[in-house]
Amino acid sequence: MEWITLTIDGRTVTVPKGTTVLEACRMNEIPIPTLCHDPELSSYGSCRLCIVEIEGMRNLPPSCVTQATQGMVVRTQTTKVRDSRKTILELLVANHPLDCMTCQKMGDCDLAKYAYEYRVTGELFKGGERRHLPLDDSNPFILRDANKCILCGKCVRACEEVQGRSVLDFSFRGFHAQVGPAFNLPYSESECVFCGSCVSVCPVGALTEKKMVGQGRPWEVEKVQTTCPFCGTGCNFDLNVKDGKVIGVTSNPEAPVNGKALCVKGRFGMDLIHNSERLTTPLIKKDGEFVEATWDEAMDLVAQKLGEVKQEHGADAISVLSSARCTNEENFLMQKLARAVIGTNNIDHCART
Amino acid sequence: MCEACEDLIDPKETELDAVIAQYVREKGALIPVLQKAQEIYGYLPTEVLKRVGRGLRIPLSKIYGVVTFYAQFRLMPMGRNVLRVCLGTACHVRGGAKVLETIEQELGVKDGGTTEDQRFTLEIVACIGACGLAPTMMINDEVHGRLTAENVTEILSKYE
Amino acid sequence: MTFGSGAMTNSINEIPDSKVLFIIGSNPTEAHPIIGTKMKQAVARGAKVVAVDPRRTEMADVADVWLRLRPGTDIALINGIMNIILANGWEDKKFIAERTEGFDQLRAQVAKFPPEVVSKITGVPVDQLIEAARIYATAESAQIFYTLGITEHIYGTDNVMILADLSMLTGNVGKENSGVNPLRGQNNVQGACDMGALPDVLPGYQKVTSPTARAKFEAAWDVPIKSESGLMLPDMIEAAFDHEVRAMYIMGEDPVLTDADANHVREALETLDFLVVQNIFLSETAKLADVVLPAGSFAEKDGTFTNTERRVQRVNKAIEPIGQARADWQIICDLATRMGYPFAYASPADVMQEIASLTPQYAGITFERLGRKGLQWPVPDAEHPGTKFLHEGKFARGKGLFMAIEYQVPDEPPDEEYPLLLSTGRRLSHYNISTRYSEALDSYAPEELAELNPEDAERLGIKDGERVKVASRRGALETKVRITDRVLPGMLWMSFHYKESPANVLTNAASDKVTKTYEYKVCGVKVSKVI
Amino acid sequence: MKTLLDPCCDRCTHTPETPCRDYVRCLTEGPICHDDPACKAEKQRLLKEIKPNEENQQIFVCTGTGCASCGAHNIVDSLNEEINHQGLANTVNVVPTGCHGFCEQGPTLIIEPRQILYTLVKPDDVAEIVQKEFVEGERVERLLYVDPLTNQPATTFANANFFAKQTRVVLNNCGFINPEKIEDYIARDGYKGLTNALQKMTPVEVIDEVKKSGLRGRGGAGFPTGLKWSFCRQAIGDKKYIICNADEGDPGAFMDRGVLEGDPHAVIEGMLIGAYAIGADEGYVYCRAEYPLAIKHLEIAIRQAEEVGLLGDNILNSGFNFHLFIRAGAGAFVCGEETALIASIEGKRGMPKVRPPFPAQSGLWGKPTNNNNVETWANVPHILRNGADRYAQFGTEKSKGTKIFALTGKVNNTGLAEVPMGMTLRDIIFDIGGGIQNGKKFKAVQIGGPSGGCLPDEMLDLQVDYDTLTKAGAMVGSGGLVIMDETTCMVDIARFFLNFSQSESCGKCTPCREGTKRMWEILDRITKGEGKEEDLDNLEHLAVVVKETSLCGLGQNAPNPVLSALKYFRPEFEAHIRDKNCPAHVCSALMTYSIDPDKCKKCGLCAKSCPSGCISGDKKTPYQIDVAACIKCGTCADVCKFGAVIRA
Repeated sequence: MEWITLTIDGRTVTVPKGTTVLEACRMNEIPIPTLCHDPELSSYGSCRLCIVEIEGMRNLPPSCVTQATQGMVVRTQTTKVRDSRKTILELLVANHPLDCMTCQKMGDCDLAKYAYEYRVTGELFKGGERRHLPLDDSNPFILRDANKCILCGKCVRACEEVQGRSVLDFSFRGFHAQVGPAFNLPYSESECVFCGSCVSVCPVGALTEKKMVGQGRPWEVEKVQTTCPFCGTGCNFDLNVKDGKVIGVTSNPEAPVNGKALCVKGRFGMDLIHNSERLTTPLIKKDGEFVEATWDEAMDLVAQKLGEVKQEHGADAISVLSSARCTNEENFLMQKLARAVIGTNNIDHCART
Repeated sequence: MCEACEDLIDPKETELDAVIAQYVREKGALIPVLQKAQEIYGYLPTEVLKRVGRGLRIPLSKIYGVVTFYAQFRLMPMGRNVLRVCLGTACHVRGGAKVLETIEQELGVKDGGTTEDQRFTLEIVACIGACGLAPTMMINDEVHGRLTAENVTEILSKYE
Repeated sequence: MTFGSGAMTNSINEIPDSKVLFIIGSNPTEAHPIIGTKMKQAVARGAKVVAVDPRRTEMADVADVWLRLRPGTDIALINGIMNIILANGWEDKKFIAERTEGFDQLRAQVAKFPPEVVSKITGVPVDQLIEAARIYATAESAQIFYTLGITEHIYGTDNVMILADLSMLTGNVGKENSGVNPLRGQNNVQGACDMGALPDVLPGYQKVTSPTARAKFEAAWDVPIKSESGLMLPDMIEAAFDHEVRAMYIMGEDPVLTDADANHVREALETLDFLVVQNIFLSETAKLADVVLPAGSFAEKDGTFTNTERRVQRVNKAIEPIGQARADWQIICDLATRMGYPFAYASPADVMQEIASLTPQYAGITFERLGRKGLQWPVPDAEHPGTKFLHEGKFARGKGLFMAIEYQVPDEPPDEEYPLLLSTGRRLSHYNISTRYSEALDSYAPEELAELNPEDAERLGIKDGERVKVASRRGALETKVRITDRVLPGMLWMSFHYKESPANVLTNAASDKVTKTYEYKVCGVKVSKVI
Repeated sequence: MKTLLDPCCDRCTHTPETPCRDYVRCLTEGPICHDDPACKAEKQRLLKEIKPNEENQQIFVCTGTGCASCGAHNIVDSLNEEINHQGLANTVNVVPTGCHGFCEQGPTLIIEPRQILYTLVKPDDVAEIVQKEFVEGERVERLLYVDPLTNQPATTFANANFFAKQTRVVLNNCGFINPEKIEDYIARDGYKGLTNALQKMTPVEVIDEVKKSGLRGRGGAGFPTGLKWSFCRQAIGDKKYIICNADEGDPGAFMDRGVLEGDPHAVIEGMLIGAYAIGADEGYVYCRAEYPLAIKHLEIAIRQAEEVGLLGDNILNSGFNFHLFIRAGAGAFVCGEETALIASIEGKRGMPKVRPPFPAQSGLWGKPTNNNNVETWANVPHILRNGADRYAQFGTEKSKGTKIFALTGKVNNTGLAEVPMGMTLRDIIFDIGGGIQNGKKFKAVQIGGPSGGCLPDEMLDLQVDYDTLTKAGAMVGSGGLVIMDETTCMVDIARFFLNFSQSESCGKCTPCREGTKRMWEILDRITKGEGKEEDLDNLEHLAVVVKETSLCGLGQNAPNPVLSALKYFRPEFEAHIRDKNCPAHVCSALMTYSIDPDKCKKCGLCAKSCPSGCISGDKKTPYQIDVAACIKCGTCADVCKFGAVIRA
C-alpha cells in the first residue's frame, strides 16, 4: 500500500493513499464535526461542518471529500474555521425547533452536541422564517418530524444505497427543500417497508422509533448486542435495556452480516418479549384445566411420566421435538437428553420450515 | 376492437405510452419524458407521474423530487395561456415591478396563480433574455417588450 | 446430496458483488429481507438477475428475466435450461472433466427436455428459457439461491439435486460468488441440524448408523447409543396416531399451526398419553399439553445461533427471565438430572466446549473466539479463521456427482372438485407465529390476506378485501382476500402466520421421500364467498 | 432550384455515407476533385446568390427574439410583397436573420452591400424604403439611426456609434446570414476551421492551438479552454462526452441566445472541433426552455449538418464520429453549474456534486466530460480557421480575444456589443452604449449577474478583463452589464440579487440554503426601514461565511453583489438604517408623499386611485394626503399627470 504524509494542526501524520482529510483526522483522534457523513454511505459533502483550512486552497474545503495529499498542511481549529462552523450551526438552529427537553433524541443528537460545543446562541438569526410541516404519525414504527430535519440526506442515501428502495428523496429546493416519500405523503401511504434504516442514520430527532418515545434516555440505557431470533439471515443488533426491560432495538454498526441494516421484524418486533401473554409459571393440566404449579411439581411430574412410559413401552415410545428457534447449546442438550438420558433417536425439529 | 371499447381508451394515455416507449432505452430520459407529458396533459397529474415511473422504472420519490425541483413542471392544471413576467435585473431597474402590479390587478392572481376562467396562468421569471426591451414578458412562446402599465392591458386582451 | 450438506456454500456479504443471481422458489425481500437488500445492492452494481417464481415477487420485478413457471414444474424447467446450455455448448467442459462424474447419464436425461416441450410443461416462453440459460451459463460467476419453494415438494430433494447439476454443468460452484445457496427458513435451523436434532445423525452430521461415530459419543457420554435412526416429525405424528409413540416432549415449536394437515396433527397429539410443551407462549400445541413449561425468550439467555451462511454467532442475555420462566437449557439440564443423568453445565459456554469436542465443524469454536463477529464453520481448530465458501478445489464427497432427475408431478394437483392450487409462504411483516405477539407488527399486519388472481376473482364474484371460505380435502378456513396479479390464474397464495386463518389445516401432509418435508407449496383447494 | 449544397455534376460523390474530405472547400472554392469550368462557374453563381453585391442586394431583417416581438416578421412579409410588386425580385433579396444586437432600436434592418442601417422600422415604412432604396437610390433619412450624443445620423451601420467601436468576431455572422440555412454559414467560410483541424492537425495540435490563442471560458470563471480540454483528453475512459452549456440563466445576459439564434452552426462547428481534440463522440447542448427560437434554430442546424455529413459517422472521411443532442433545461438557474447541469442531463435533480472528481475525470454517466458555454464554443472556429495568432491579437496580456456584453438598464443603446478584452467600462457604456437615458447621472454598473458585483463611477476606467474585474470585487461572469442611474437604490439591488440567489439555491448545502435566506431577510428588513445598527456587520460576516463554505459557484458567488455594494455604497445602507431614508427614492416604505398645492390641478385622479382612500380634496381645495393613513404605494404619484405629487 502507498502511504502519504501530511501535517494536521502541526502534527505530522501518515495515512494510506486515498484517505480523505476527515479519515486522516479521525485515525489520529483529531475531532472534526460532521452531520452528513457516514462511512457506510456515499460521500455527500452538504452540511459543510467538516470544513478545514488547507494551505494553497481557496475558501474552506470540506474534509470529508478532500483527499489527503503528500505534504498537505491542514488546520482544523483556527478561529476562521471555528467561526464559520459556528455560523453554519447558527443557521441550522435558526430553522430547528428548540424543544430538546422533550425530544426523543436528547442526549444522542449530533446537532445539539455541536451547538453546545460551539456555544451557539440561537439569537443571531432570530425571528426569521421557519419550516412548519405536519408531523408524520401515520404508522406504528417511525415518527417523522420534518421540522427537525437538517437535510443531511443520510436517510435518502440509506434508503437508496443500503435498502435499494428509494422511498425517500428530496423535494422542492432552496430554503423550501424537504425530505420525504413521494408527494410528501405519510410513510403509511408510501412504498415504505419500515426497515428503519432511515431512523438508524438520522443525526437529529427528525426520525425516531415510535415505540421508544418516553421509554428512556441514552444515558439510562444499556445496550446488549445479540442475534435476531427470526429468519435465518442472522442479523445482529443492540437490545436497549432500561430497568431490566427491553425498550427497543438500535442498529449495531459492528454487525458482521447486516451492518446498520435491519428489517421491520428485527427492528420493531421485539416488544413481543414483554407481551402480557408470556408464560410466567409452569402449568399442569388437571381435569382439562391448566393450574399453576411450582417448578418442582412440574419437573417431577415430567420426569416421572416419561420414566413410566419408558418403563412400560420402551424408550422409542417417547419422541422429542427440538427447536430451530432455540440455541445450538439447547439443541445439543435436547438431542443428548433424547439419546443419552431417554435412550431414543426419536429426535427431530421443524427443520424444513 | 368494438367502438364501445375504443371509447374507453384515453388518447392522451396512448400518446404518453408512445413517448415512454420512445425513451425507455435512452439514458437520462426522465426530464424529456416529463416535458412531453406536460405538453400532452398541460400539467403533470399524479397518475401520469406514476405511469412514467412504472414505464421508466424510476422510483416515484425521485420523480417527485425532479418535478418539484424544476420551475417548468406543474402539478396543477395551467390556464390556456401562460404569462411569464420577467423580473430580471434589467426589467427590475426599468420598473418591471409596476408592470407586474398592473397585471396582477388586471387578472386578479399572483405568481403561480391561474385565473378562474382558466384564461391565464401567471408566473414570475428571472430573465427571458430580452433585456434590451425591458421591461418584458412572455405569453406562451411570444415575447412582448417595452411594457408600460398602459400597454400591457391591451396586450392581454389579445389572448383568449 | 450431490456435493454436500444443506448449507449455503457462499457468504451473504459476497452477494453485493455477484455478477448473476439465479433466484428460484425464494422471495428474499420478504422472507430474508437483509439478504434481499444485498441482492438489490448487487442489481444496483449491475448484476443480472434470473427470477424463477410463479408469484410476482419484488425480485421478479427487478429481474432481467422472470420465468413465471407453473408451480411444481421446476425439474422440467431446469432440465430444459440444461438442454439449452448443452445445445449451445455453454457448459464448462474443463470443470465437468476434472471435478465431476456421471455427466453422460445427465446428458441423456436432459436430452429428453427440448425447449418446446419444457415450455409446454412450465408455461414459460422458449425465448425466456434461452435468455435465462444464456445469462446463467455465460456469466463469469453466478450464484443460485433457493428456499422452501424448492424443498417443500414431495420431490424437494430432486429439486435441490438438479440445481446442483445446473451449477456443476456450468462450473458455477466452489469459488467466490459462485455456488448453490439454500436460504434456511428459521433463525437456527442450520444450528439445530448441525447439533444433531435429527433422528439419523449425531452432532456434525455423524450418522447414528456409523459404529465409529457412535463409539466416539458413547465414550464421551458413557452410555450406549441406539444404532438405528429414529422417527422424523411426520412419522412421529403417525406413530402417535397409532399409539406407538405414547409421550412427546416438544420444545419451542407449534406443529399444530406449522405442520401440514393441522387437524390430523391435533388429533394425533390428543391421543398421546403424555405431552410436555416448553414455550414462551401458550401456543396452539401447548393448549393440548399435560404439562406446560415457561421458557425464557432469546433476550433472557446466553447461547449461539448458526445462520444460513454457517456463521455461529453469540446470543447474549439482556434481561432476567420474565416471572418464573427459565432458559430452555436450564430446564433440560434440570430434567436430565431428575431422570437420573446429571447435566452439570454451569453455562452455555460449558455446553459449547462439549460441542466443540464432539463436532468436527465446531472444533475450533469457543464463546470467547466468537466475540462480536462470530465464525463460519467449518472451524477445524482453535486457530482456523472460519470458512467463507465451501467446496473450493474439491467437494465434500470428492467429485461432484451428476444426478439425472426425472420430471414428477405434485401429490395433489388441482382437480374438478378442488380447482385452485394453494401455495403457502411467509410475508415481510411477520415471522411464523411468534411475531403476532408483537403489538407493533400485529397492528401493522393484523390479518391474513390471501392472494387471488383477478380472473378467478371475476369468475367467483369475489371483490378485493372480501371474506372467503377456503376448503381442501383436509379442512376449511375463512380469510380475507387481496385481488392481485402477483399470483397466476388458478392459484391461491396464503401465509401461515395467522391462527385465525390457519393455512395448514388445508395443506397436504404428503412429504419428500428423503427429508420428509411436507408439500406445503401445492395442494388443491376451492374458494367460495362468505355471505 | 439548385442550391450551393447540390453536387455540381455526377463526378461529385459526396454523401454522408461516402464522405469527401474536401466537401467544405469544394462548395466555396470547388470543384476540387475535377477541373471543369462549367462546374466552377456554376458554383461561383450559387455563391453569389448568397453573398450580397450590386446585382444581388440583400435586406437583412433582424428577426431575433427582441425585434420579432416588435413585429419584425410582418416587416419581412411586407418587404417581400413590396419587392415582388415592384418587380425587383431577382435583384433584391430579403433575408430574415438573427439578432443584430441593437435591440434598443429594433426592429432594425441592414441593406447590403451599401451597409445602410434603418432602425425602429414599422410595416408602414416598408413601401417607402423599397421605393427610395431600390428605385430612386435614395435614403429614408427619418429612419436612419441618430447618435444621441452628436445628433448626427449614421450614414452606414458601421459608423453608428453602437457598432463603430465593436470588434465582431463571434457575432461576425449574426445578422448577416439566415440562421436556418447551412449554406449561408458555409458561404461565409463556415466549417473551414473544422476542415483544417481534421485534415492538417492531430487532436493534440488542435489543443495546443487553442492554448496558444489564450481563449478562456466565457461562462464566468475564465478557465483556460485549451488546458481544460487537455485534462479531459488525458483522462482515461472508453467513452467521453462534451457539453455545451446554453443554460444562460444570469438575469441581464443574452449573448448566448443571440449566438444560438443568429449563428447556430458556429456553435456546432466549435463543438465538432472540441470533440475531435478531446476524443469525444457524443455531445449535448443543454439549452434553457425559455429560448424556444434558439432551440428551433439549433434543431434545424443539427438536422442540416447531419444531412450533409458534417455530423454523424466518419465526418469528411476522417474516421471521426460525432453525434449531437439537445436537452431542454426545465428551469433551474443552478444548472448553469456544470455538475448540476450534468445531473440534470442524467435526469436527476440539478444538485451540484462535490469535486473532486472533476467532470474531466468522471462527469456525465461517470465518463470524462468537457463542458464549455455557447460563446466559448463559438470562438473556436475562428481560432482554427485563421490561426491562434490572428485571434490573440485582440485583448490583453492575460485575457485574449473579444467578449460579448449585454448592455441593459438605464443606458441609451441597449443590446449586444462585442468588444476586445481590456476596453474600459467607460468606452462600453458611453461610446457604444450612448450614455445614460434621459440625461440622468450614472450611478453604478452591475457586472456578471447574481455572481458579480456593482461598481461605482470611480471604477469606470477599469479595464474589462477577468483578473481586473475580480480584483475589483465583480467578475466578467457571462457578461451582463446592467447600467444604473441615480434613481436606482443599491440596497434594493442587493436585496433583488439575494432574492434571486436564495430562490434559485438548490438547497443541498447549509450555508447557501439557510445563509442566502437570512441575508435576504436582513436586506429586506433594511429596505423596510426596520434595519438595526448591527445588521451590516452580521450581514458582512454571514456573506463571507457563505462565500467561503458553500458547495458550488452559486453559493460561493451569491454574496458578491452584497459585498461589493457594501464596499462601494455603504453610506446608502446606513441612510436606510439610521435616517430611515432611501436616497434614491425607491424603497417605498421609506418614502413620504405629499401634494404640491400650486401644481395640483384638483382633478382628483389621485384620490380615485388611492387604495387606502387617504387623499382628500375637491374641485375647489387642492388635494391632500393623510400621511398617517398613507400606505406609501406610490400610485398617486404614478397617476398624477401634473407631477404634483412629491416623493421624498
